Amino acid sequence: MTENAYLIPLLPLFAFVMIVFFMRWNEKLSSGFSIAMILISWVMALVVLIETLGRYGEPYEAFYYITAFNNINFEIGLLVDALTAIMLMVVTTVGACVEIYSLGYMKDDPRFSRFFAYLSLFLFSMLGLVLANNFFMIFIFWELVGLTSYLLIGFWFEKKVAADAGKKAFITTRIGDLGFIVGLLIVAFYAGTFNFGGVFDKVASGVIPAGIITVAGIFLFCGAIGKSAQFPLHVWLPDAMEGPTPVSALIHAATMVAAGVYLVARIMNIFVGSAEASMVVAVIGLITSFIAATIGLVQNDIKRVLAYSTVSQLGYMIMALGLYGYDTAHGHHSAGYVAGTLHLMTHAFFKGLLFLAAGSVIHAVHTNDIQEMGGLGPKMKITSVTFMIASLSIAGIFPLSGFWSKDEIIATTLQHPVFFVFTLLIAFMTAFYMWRLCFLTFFGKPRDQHRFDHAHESPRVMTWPLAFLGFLSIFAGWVAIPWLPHGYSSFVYHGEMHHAAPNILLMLISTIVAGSGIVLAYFIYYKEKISADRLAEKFRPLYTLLYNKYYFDEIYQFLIIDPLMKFADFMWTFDARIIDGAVNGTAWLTILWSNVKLWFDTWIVDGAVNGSGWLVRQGARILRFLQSGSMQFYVLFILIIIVVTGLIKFEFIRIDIQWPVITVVFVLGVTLLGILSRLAAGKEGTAQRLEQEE
Amino acid sequence: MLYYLGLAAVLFSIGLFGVITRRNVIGILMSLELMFNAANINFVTFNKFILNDGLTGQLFAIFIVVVAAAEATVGLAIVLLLYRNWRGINTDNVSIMKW
Amino acid sequence: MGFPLLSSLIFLPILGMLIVMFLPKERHAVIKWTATIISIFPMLISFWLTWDYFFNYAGEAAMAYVEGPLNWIPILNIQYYLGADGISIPLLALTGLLSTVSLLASFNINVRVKEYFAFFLLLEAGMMGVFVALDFFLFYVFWEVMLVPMYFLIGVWGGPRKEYAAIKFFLYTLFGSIFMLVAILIMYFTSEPHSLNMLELRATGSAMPYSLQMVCFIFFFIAFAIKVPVWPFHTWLPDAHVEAPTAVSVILAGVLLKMGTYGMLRVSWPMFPEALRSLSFWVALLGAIAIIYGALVSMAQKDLKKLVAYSSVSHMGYCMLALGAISSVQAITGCMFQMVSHGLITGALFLLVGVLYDRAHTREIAAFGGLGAKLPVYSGIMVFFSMASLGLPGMSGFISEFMIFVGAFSALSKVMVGISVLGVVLGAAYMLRMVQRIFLGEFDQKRWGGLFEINIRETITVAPLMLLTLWIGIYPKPLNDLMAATLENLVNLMAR
Amino acid sequence: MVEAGVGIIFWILTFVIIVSALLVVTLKNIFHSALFLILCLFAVAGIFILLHAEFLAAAQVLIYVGAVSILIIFAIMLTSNMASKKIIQTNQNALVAFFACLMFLVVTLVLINKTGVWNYSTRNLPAENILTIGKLLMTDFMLPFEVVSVLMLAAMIGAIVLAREDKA
Repeated sequence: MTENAYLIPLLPLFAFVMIVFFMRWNEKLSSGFSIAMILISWVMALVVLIETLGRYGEPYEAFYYITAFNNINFEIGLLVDALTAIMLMVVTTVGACVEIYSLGYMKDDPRFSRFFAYLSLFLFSMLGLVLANNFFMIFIFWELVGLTSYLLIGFWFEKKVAADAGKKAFITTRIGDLGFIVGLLIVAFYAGTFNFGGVFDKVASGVIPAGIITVAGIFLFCGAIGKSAQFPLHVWLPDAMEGPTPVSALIHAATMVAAGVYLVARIMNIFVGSAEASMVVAVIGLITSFIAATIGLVQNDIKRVLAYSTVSQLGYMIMALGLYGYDTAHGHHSAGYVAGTLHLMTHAFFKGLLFLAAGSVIHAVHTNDIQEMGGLGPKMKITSVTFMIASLSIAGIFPLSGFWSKDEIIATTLQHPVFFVFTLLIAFMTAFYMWRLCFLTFFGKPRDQHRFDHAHESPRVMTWPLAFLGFLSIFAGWVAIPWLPHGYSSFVYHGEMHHAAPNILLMLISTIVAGSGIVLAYFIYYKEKISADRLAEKFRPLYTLLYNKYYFDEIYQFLIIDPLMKFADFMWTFDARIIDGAVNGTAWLTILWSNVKLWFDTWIVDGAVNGSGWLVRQGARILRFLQSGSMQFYVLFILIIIVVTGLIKFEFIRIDIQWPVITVVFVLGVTLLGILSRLAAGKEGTAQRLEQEE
Repeated sequence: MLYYLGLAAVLFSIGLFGVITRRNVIGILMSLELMFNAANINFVTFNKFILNDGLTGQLFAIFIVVVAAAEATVGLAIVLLLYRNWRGINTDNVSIMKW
Repeated sequence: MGFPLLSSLIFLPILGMLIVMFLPKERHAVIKWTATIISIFPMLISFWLTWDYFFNYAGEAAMAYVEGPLNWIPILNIQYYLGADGISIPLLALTGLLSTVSLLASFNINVRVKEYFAFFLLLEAGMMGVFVALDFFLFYVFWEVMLVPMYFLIGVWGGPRKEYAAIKFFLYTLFGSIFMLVAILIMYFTSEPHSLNMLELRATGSAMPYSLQMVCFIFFFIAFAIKVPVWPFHTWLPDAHVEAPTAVSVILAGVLLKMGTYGMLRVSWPMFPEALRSLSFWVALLGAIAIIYGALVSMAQKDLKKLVAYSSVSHMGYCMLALGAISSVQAITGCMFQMVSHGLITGALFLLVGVLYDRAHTREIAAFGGLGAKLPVYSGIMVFFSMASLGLPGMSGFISEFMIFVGAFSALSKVMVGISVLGVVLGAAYMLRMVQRIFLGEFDQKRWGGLFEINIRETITVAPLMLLTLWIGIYPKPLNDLMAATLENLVNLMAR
Repeated sequence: MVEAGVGIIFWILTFVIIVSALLVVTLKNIFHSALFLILCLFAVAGIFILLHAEFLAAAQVLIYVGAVSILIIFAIMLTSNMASKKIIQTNQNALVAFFACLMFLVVTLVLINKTGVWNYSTRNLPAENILTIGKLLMTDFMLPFEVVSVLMLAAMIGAIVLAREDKA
């Protein structure tokens, strides 16, 4: 099956093509076909996973097409190792769940078919990205997921905010891609290949100077910053929540944003080669995680809270991977790689679930504002239960899957005290804001009676995926239970396998931290022992700062966008006034000069020409009498000329002037003669003719 | 021989004068016949006095006579046509081919 | 030598022009169809040439399909000498395709139909001629022949400021041509025996003293740079593009601009290697400036067509950047790719702008909004080409830009290339702003309720461009193989 | 070199020709002109006989006097009104034309006179004039002869077509 892994992305592409060209008029057919394709992909991904497990994660690489080009290979190929297999599984699982869920969520949308087409296209790009075996291909799919993300965020493009958000997402990630491209250029230039293995060999062999590796690593990481919404480019992700909720679940929580993390994990060899680059990665991850967590504390839009939570968790993973690179570069062993990738997987499941459940709630109450919800738990049993499972999981409560991955990450930071402290703090805040969400939404009294009355449990197509993901949120992390002899860490690893001994004390600490966060939320938002408003009042400046997301958008607007637009306008003015002005000025000068010439021309040069023209006209007025139309007159004329010619030719008359003069005189004379004769009789003839005609 | 040539020249000039001055198309045709005859006289004269052998000049004259006859036929037919169309055969009236 | 295919490329349109001229003036439909059908023949020939070249000649750098040299004006050693190689073949095919497409897009012309189509065919002949001429005199003749119909096409059938635009275009280009003429004359009198054969003159040029090389190079460069147009010679372009009728804009963007870069590759680059070496940095710098500058200026545009026009400046900047990277086959290949892909993409964008303008009679971006709901197919196609224009992978624009970057990175200042990459982001910014303002957001039912969807003829005009854009984007190898040997040879010539 | 008898006849004929030709071109009555034309042509036939062109003289009488003149007279009778003698038969060119023709005549005569040496033939014409002409027509001049006959045919058809009354 592994050798046919290329089919996994191609099936959704097939679905996309079929829908766009043949099925788009039939909603049932297009959605059904799209779901069927992703389910087949899912089964195939499962088989691939099992086969990869059977090989103990031995990488499988296939090349389909290579073209050498000025000593750089461009190729299309597959790379299936354990990381890939797991990512395939994650993407297809969440993808399938989301597509099924969308059957219910998007039911009445006028562009239903198109939605499924976009989803299929996205899944194609994402799966392609995961399977790519070289930088070039990964970049291509990287951009394609960006495109589909753009299309899906702006799916309800009639809403200006949605359209704006789509544009913002695309451009912001593109800024990251800018770095990615430069990184690719550096890689291509110094390594001479795009193939992962080839590049890593070059890095490991020390052919490439260390400084270059650092620069390349940081530039490549820029791509991840953009795509995974890391500081300072994190601003697009919360806005992206304007898209339909299934899209948020699939793209902006579970898969696409994880692509940045996947990229860092995939090119870990480069970071391993440079401690500095790794440190940059880790620090960026930590900053992002902390900022996002603090912002998440005070937001009121349910999806935005989840979005900031996503940013925060992604920062976690990035940090773990960065620390792994840093440690390994210094020769230590570290659990960071395992932790990061494991969290990538578990996070995909529970965050997907959280979004889908949130979507279910929004579907029921038609608002995103948690201040208008409350007490929905009894009315929406499945939704609330699964939501709470996911919240427990993300908070890292034993024994849900989030616990195992989070624990690994915290274990990674043990050797770095600063990181350790912040990590625990973030874990605390995560637990707090997630449960703040839970309590405000599902417990207590309804704060908006009208909306509450309206609420109802979602249809089964929506709840079943929730249940399935809930199941995964509980059990997916169990593969990494440290006591398992052949657990996750013996399967997904980087470099040498390293089996970390379980650290029970650490597990205890992390659980206590998470639990205390939940308890605090419980007191504030359920028991209302501590007034949230009073707290906010007390820390008003901090609250305002957090509530306005550290004013990132405003700062960007003020510092970058406005000056850029002003600059663009200035350039346009410059272009129109100065450069074009120079051209037009030259033209003006030329025209001025030509006006002078024109005067000269009109009165002197043209005067001569016109004068001769005038002469000719006047002459013609006389000469036209010659053209009488009378044959006899012509004959007479000919005769006269013959006679005169004869006279001169045979020297009856001796004229000692040059022949041109003779000719002129002769012609003039004859002409005059003819004219005179015509004039003499012309009137009479004309009169006669007129009579005849009458 | 010069007398013959002189006669031809006179006849030709008269014919020419007629062609130029006659108002009537038939008159012009008649003047043309005069000019043909002048030419014929020349041909025959040269045949008699200059040509070493043969009767080429006379033959030419014969052909000219024949052609003249043909020309007269067609010309007169045209005259008839003109007459029908214009109710007159004066050349002044036929000079529509001018500016 | 078989059938003179290259000559027929030139003379079929001229024949067509004569035929059109003898058609009755009032029979608009007949004229339109005749011109279009006639233009299909050169297109087919150019396709056949591409096909044939690909299979039979692509491996070698030598000229194929050579016709002549026949003595034309022997006293000056001017010859009728045609030939095609890997850099002219793709452009010939592009010209053939775009000519037919734009003729098809000209069916809404209703004034002076006969003259319009006759001029158009003459224009096609001129363009074809430039791409196949191997004699300088011939090259110059075609170069100028093409100006005249262009002048009239803009000046008669153009927009409100057509006279200004037409005159500006004409004079500007003519200004450049004069430099070219002088340079040609220098070349002519330097060569011994006096020759105008471009291929022979390569040896003459490289043997010239350095200072003379510089003079000739700069003269040629000015002539070609105006055509490209390279910043700061670009200001004729927005005016001409905006005022020209749709089909003419397509030809302007799709083919005429390519003649500048083609001229550089064919004439001045391989002829003056020493001068090239000392100036290549500046060429690339102009390119980099054009990329950023064009993108910024087009971000500030309010007129849709002007936006696309300035995006052309930016995109041709990539070509110039690549042309500055003389030691890299990759960059030069990227340049050729960019020429083809820009022809396809920008041509299509102009067609689409024309479609919208025909219906709405305005091109002001701010006037629209939310058209995506009313015109889904049109919006889809437009978004497709916008994405292609901003360099989305899977489409030709990406391949060319990436090749240029990879090549330029290895051959040029890394910082300069790094800054040029900014153009990618800016490109995304202005394209997306445009898409958003026109197709997304609220739909003004009252004002635009009467708009109707893109029709079949218009779809047919853009469909081939779409297919080719995708094809080159997904599988660029054939195009690459087509040009590889020629370009390698060119790079070797430049490195002399 | 002109023999005496022949000389007298020649002068008489010349006189007749010139006078009648002048009358042809000057008479106001076109019918009279036609009559004088016949006279003139007769005299020319006489000249031909003087020049040993007997067959030509005969043809002249037959074709010109017999056919063409009759044709002309017919045409005159068909077209113009003979009674109206008021019609001026010459146009406004007359004066100029007269001088021009006179000059032409002078020039021609002087030219004839000036050409001093004529390359006179020493031999006489063939005795059997008609016989020779017949032979020549059927041998050396076969082609012109045929062409002329075709021309005659064409003229005939043309005349008929032209002169036919339009049915419409």
